[in-house]
Amino acid sequence: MVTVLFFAGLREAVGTGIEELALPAGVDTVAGLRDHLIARGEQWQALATAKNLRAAVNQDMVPLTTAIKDGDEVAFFPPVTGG
Amino acid sequence: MVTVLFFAGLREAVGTGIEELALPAGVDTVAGLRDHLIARGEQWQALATAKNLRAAVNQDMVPLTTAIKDGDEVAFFPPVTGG
Amino acid sequence: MSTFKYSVAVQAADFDLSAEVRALTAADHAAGAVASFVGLVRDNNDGTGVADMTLEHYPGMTEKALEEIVLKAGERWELLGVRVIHRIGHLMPGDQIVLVVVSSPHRGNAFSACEFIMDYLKTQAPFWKKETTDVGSRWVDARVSDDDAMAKWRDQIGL
Amino acid sequence: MSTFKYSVAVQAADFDLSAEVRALTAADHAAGAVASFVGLVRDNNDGTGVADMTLEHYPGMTEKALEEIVLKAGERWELLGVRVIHRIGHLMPGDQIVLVVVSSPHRGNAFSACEFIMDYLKTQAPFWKKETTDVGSRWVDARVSDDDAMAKWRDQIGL
Repeated sequence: MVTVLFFAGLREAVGTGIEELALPAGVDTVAGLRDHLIARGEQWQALATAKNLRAAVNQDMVPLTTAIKDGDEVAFFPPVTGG
Repeated sequence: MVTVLFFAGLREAVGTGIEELALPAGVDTVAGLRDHLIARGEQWQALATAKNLRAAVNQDMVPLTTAIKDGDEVAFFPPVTGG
Repeated sequence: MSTFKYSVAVQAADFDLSAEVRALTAADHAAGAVASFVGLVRDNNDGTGVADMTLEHYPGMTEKALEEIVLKAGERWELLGVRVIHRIGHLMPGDQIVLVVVSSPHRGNAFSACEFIMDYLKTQAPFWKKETTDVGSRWVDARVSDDDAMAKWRDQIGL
Repeated sequence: MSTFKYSVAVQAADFDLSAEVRALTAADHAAGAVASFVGLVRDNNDGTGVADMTLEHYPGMTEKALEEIVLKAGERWELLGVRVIHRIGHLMPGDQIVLVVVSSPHRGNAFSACEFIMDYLKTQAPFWKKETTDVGSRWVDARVSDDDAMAKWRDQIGL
């Protein structure tokens, strides 16, 4: 299982802040997980159209090419705007 | 008359913080005034030996080559160390 | 011997700048310089009036990201102390959002580290602002100028 | 329309950083960024213990020099407010000496102006420190690093 988190405008667009799912066969990077979610249908298209989509694995901001494995916490979000 | 002020270590060295004097004939710059004071004797040698002597005319910091005239307030002091 | 001490907090509660400076400098008198930054909610953004704001964050990752930022600053400059507070939740124009306080023996290090921490936080710490404006509610867009500020540090100190 | 407001003070009394920030930003909510600097009396200088300190100044010229510094900053950067306080008289280690607070719509301007004002003040405002140390009483020497910091601004902004 991986935990997938969504924040801010992306959370609103996909309609959920958190989902647990079994890592599908062949999905072994952040980008792969994103593409898997997009393929589910309409609700997930914000992951495809998001400008400058950001991701974190186990709470470190990482490029979408980063490898993931069972047990990871993966987060998707727009560029940060705090401060 | 000009008002001449001394501050900090220079004030202690010359033994006074303020002096009023008539501008001597031929003295028309800050450097000229300094040389006039030095020529008075021992008490005033700190004006000759001061490292990086600073001066202000009418409360603006200026180069020693600056012209002075009757009525001016002229100050001599070491480099500033506030803040 | 003075050591580097730091702490970060993510909280809904407001903070007091003077109290944070005192807390950071009370332990010893080696610090000659304290540089601070406070970010406030503005009543407008790109020409549109802002009525209020909500700060969302990624619990856990925010604290971790802030600590990493502070430690990077502590490696790069001679610092005595750093305090970072970032607020979350509902805020009004004029409210304080973020605090960074840096103490150091000398001011150049304090200024550089304080600005670095803010620039880094702006692009790396997972907070998002949603504002209520004259024309409705909207998520604030990231600024290119913030990426530029971050890139400047990457060039300067090789991060 | 926000205008630039500023004030400077030379005083024996202590000051409160939070109160000064509030006073500077209370009038409107256009400021998103407040950069501050507080200088403190250190308990050592070049490796020698410092027991206390006396600040001498040039009455009249100090206020004038501080105002000129602030106005130069206001010409160069987009600022909303500046507050400068410099203490005089007898001070102990840990005591606050100087305060600079700068508010601006955006943080880059606030940081630059705050550091500029401090660098300028350090070389141009007529204050002198005399400290009581382990080895007697002495006037503090000006630092070459302060002249260097000032020269950097001259190069950057052509002052």
